Amino acid sequence: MRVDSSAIAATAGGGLLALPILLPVVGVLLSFLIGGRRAEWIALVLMPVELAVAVAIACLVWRSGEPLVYTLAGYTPPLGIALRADGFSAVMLVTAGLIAPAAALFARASFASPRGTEKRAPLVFWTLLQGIQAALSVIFLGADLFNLYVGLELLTFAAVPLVCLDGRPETLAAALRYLLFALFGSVFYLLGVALLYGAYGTLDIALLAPLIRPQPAVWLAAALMTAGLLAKTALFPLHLWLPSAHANAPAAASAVLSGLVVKGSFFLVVRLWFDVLASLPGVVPGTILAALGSAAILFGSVLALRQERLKMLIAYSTVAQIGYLFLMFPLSRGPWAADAFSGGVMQASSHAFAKAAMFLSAGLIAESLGHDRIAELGGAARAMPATFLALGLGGLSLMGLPPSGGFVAKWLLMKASIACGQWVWAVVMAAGGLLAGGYLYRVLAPAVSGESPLLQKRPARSRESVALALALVAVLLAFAPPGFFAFLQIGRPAAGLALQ
Amino acid sequence: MSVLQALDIGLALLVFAVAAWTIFARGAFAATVGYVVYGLLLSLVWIRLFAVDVALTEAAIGSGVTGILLIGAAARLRGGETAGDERSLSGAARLFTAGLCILVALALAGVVLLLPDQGPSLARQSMQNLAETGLGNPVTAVLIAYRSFDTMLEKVVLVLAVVGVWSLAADRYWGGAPGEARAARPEPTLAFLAQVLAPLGILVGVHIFWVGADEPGGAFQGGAILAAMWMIVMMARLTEAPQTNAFWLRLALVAGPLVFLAAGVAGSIFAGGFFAYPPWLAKPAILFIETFMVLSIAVTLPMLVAGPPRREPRQ
Amino acid sequence: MADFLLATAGVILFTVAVGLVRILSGPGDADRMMAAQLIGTGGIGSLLLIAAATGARGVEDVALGLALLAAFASAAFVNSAAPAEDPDAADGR
Amino acid sequence: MTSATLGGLVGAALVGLGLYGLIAKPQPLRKILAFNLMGSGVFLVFGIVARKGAAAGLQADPVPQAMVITGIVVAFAASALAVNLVLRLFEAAGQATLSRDAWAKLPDDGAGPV
Amino acid sequence: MNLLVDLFSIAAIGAGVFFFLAGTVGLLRFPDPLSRLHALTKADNLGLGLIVLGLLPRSESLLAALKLVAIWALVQLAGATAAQLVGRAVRRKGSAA
Repeated sequence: MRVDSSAIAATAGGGLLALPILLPVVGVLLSFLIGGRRAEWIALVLMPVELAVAVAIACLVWRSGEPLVYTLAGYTPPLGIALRADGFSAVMLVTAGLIAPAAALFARASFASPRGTEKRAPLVFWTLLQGIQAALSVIFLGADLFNLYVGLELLTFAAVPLVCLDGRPETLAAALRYLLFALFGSVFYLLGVALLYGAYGTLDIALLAPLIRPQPAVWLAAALMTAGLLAKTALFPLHLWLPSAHANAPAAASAVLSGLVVKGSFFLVVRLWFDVLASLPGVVPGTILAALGSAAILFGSVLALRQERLKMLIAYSTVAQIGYLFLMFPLSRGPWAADAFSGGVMQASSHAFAKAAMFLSAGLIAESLGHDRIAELGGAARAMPATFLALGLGGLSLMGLPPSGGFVAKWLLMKASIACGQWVWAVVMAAGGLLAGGYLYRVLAPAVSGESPLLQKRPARSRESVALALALVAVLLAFAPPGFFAFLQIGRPAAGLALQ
Repeated sequence: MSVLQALDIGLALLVFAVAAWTIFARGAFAATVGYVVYGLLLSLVWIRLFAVDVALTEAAIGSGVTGILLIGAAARLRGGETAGDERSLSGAARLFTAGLCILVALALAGVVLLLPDQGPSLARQSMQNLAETGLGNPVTAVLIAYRSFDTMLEKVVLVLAVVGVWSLAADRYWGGAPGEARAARPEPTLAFLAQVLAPLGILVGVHIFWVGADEPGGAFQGGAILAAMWMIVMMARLTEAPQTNAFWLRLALVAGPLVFLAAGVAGSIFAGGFFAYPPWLAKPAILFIETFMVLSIAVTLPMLVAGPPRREPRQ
Repeated sequence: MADFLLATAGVILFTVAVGLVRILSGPGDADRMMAAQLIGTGGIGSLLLIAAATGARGVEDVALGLALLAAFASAAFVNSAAPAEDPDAADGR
Repeated sequence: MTSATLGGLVGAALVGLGLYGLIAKPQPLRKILAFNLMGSGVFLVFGIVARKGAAAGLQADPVPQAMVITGIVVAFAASALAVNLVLRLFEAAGQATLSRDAWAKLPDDGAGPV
Repeated sequence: MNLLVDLFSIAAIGAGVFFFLAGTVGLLRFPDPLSRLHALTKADNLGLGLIVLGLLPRSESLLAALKLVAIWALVQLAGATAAQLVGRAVRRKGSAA
């Protein structure tokens, strides 16, 4: 088994790739060390820098048309660890770079520390928010499967405590359930990593991909890693932990958890099947994933229809929207592969923005009305129009109506599934769109009609505009130029290789 | 069959039996004690696999500190778990689960048997690059040089875990010390044990850290032993758990990753890449970083076991 | 000689196993705590013998670590069990 | 049968046992124990991979060994977080159970802190 | 000389194993926890002591020999205190419950 490490060479400007990881790590450590309200300031100062770095990385990838590579510690893989940014990484990095500061701006009102003293919830929130950023950067940029495992664990440890920040027993139970699912996922992922190392002696994705042969160790590793990642992504039927965890967290945390955190493990499923295992026959596993995705779409949407609380409804809609992400897998081989891939990425990104906007809006609604019972939302949109506008625009993306990123995503996926003759996915998507329309109608229709209720407190203009801005990005994604989709193909193995 | 093989098979059966006990034992406490026994047996298995560094880690962390964590939890939960116990899986579901698990185990066993006896390995490359790190123990070189990025991030995981555990505190206790205020009367036997053990343990911990550069051992294992010593001193109530708002405590908790990170960034200036060491400075730099890692581990593990703050902070 | 060392290690492990069967089943938690003690002594003994027979390096340190932690389980047991059962300390919570 | 192969079989069995405990045992503490068993089974698989990679005068490949050491530390941190969550849950609710019904009865209007 | 060392090792280690066996027999036969505890800690510690004694002449360096002795001393300490601690816990509960 010869490993050709000449394939891994650092590219110019590759050093930039370390920054999206190191900056939030510095933020975590300093926030925890210095504490108090300085934790908030550290986060707010670092986030724009991190966004700038993400954009710079995207520009470099765009300019060179090649993935950006960096080898850490001066050792090239397989002995050392590399970081690698392709078009997909860059898009997700920028997505996270936009949503995290939005959640942070929104959270300032809820997680402010008084001068001089340190309070529990703010310190934990600001530290862990940066922890999530660091973890996502590792996941988006990591090129070594074990390094990605550490990133996954980082993500788990940063995300779980956010669920039970208010300490109510049901949130503690939700956090515990989330943690157990996540740990199960990590162990399975790690087991797959062990088998791949045992078979090929390297964990670097670029070195591993050409070595992969369809043999028992690889199939078992693929199955275990996928199952583990699905548990973390909450794909049906491993979604049981998600609704209570996402619906009970503070709004800003829910936005990040539902918008970004589940995308981290999804990103790795894509890495696994599109990069590492690209040479395996992918039809059967792809079809299984898409079948689970379809079940998630229908099941999640139907349950969302039956929820009594707005945040629970939005959480169940996450279960459904995660399902769409997996429809790209059976369409990954053939001339339609590029469309399917673009559709999947578009869905990941647009859902992140839309869902973050919706959770923030739901948070404002719950805060203003003192509850989030759907049956008692009558007329609320008249009292707080901007909030409901954000909710509605986000919903547009979930339904897949134009103009929205969700529309583009679903349209591309539909196009690909029809082109390759797998009609069934198109039918499921259409049904999912209708169901999404149904559950959003349940919320929005009564809200815009009827007497406006008495608000306990008007939502702050600034917080409404954060939610609205996120929703607008989800809409604007509809106008992504063709160059954007070409950008997503940077670093993809050539379609010809995948066909063999 | 040689004696060694017989011993291996016996050991394997014993490990399996104890593992099965921890799963199927009726009481939580019995299961936990089973786990402690299991952890110790695993160290033996690791010795048989010639992974002495891992055996040390397993002995100190996997069996020792985890054992304390779980036994403490089982003792405190006594009676608390029974409320939900009756609601177990139905017989059919349990059978299905068992079938699934047996299937996974069989598939895994089959694949493991199929792995080639002379498998692919990075042992050669690890040895080739060992000289420029100035180390003699290749496992330490992997942890602190070749894959130092993993290790640094893993230290950050520990910091996040502390934040997560502390986040479970009640608001009024934030900044206070963990652990309930107990009667100040220390158990005399325990106090004696702690007084004798702690100095010896500190010696052993530092020794294991120090020889780790060339022999089995290292920052993780040494730090874990030091952590255990701090824990026994706290258990014996010879010293109080520190306040969680103490600056020195926070500094000790983040010192390891922070120094590691600073060295990594310095590497990008002086050695041409993040986390690279200039060859002439490699060994001192590694020992410097490791010293702070030992400190952080020695402080982090007891804090994770001690749990969230439970006392109001003193000013 | 190596075979003799290995065989004795095996015998010790066997006695440990037999002891575990008796102890782990109880009846009381104190009995179960003895299991940790039993495996501590027996495990360290067989560890040393196996190391001497196979020539694995650095095993003394493993045994040293285990010996240091041998009393820990019992200490944790007493520490967490005592306050709840000691009437003097019952109001300490 | 070499010790490495035997170790792998034990690892496989441990993964199966742990998985069973994680799914079938209702009590959270038992789930945590099961998770640890499963984890150590995975580490053993790394261990035999390392042993089979013995070369260059080393009796085992150091890279998987280092990964196991990292993994053990992470698994401990995970256990600590999980155990503390269970204890906190026990303290807050008087019982440490994950069963859905226990929480369904509680009044919940979603008006937790936003 | 080598033969002498081997003979010494075999004798000491053999005796050690005997004590381990005796401890386990005590464990199985004694009726109450306290006497079981007694049998266990006393016999096993003696057994380990003999094994260490048997291995001492085989150790590679003075440091290694020192470590062996330290291991035995630590286990001795652990056994004694653990017996005390657990014993007190048993007594506090009255009978074994």
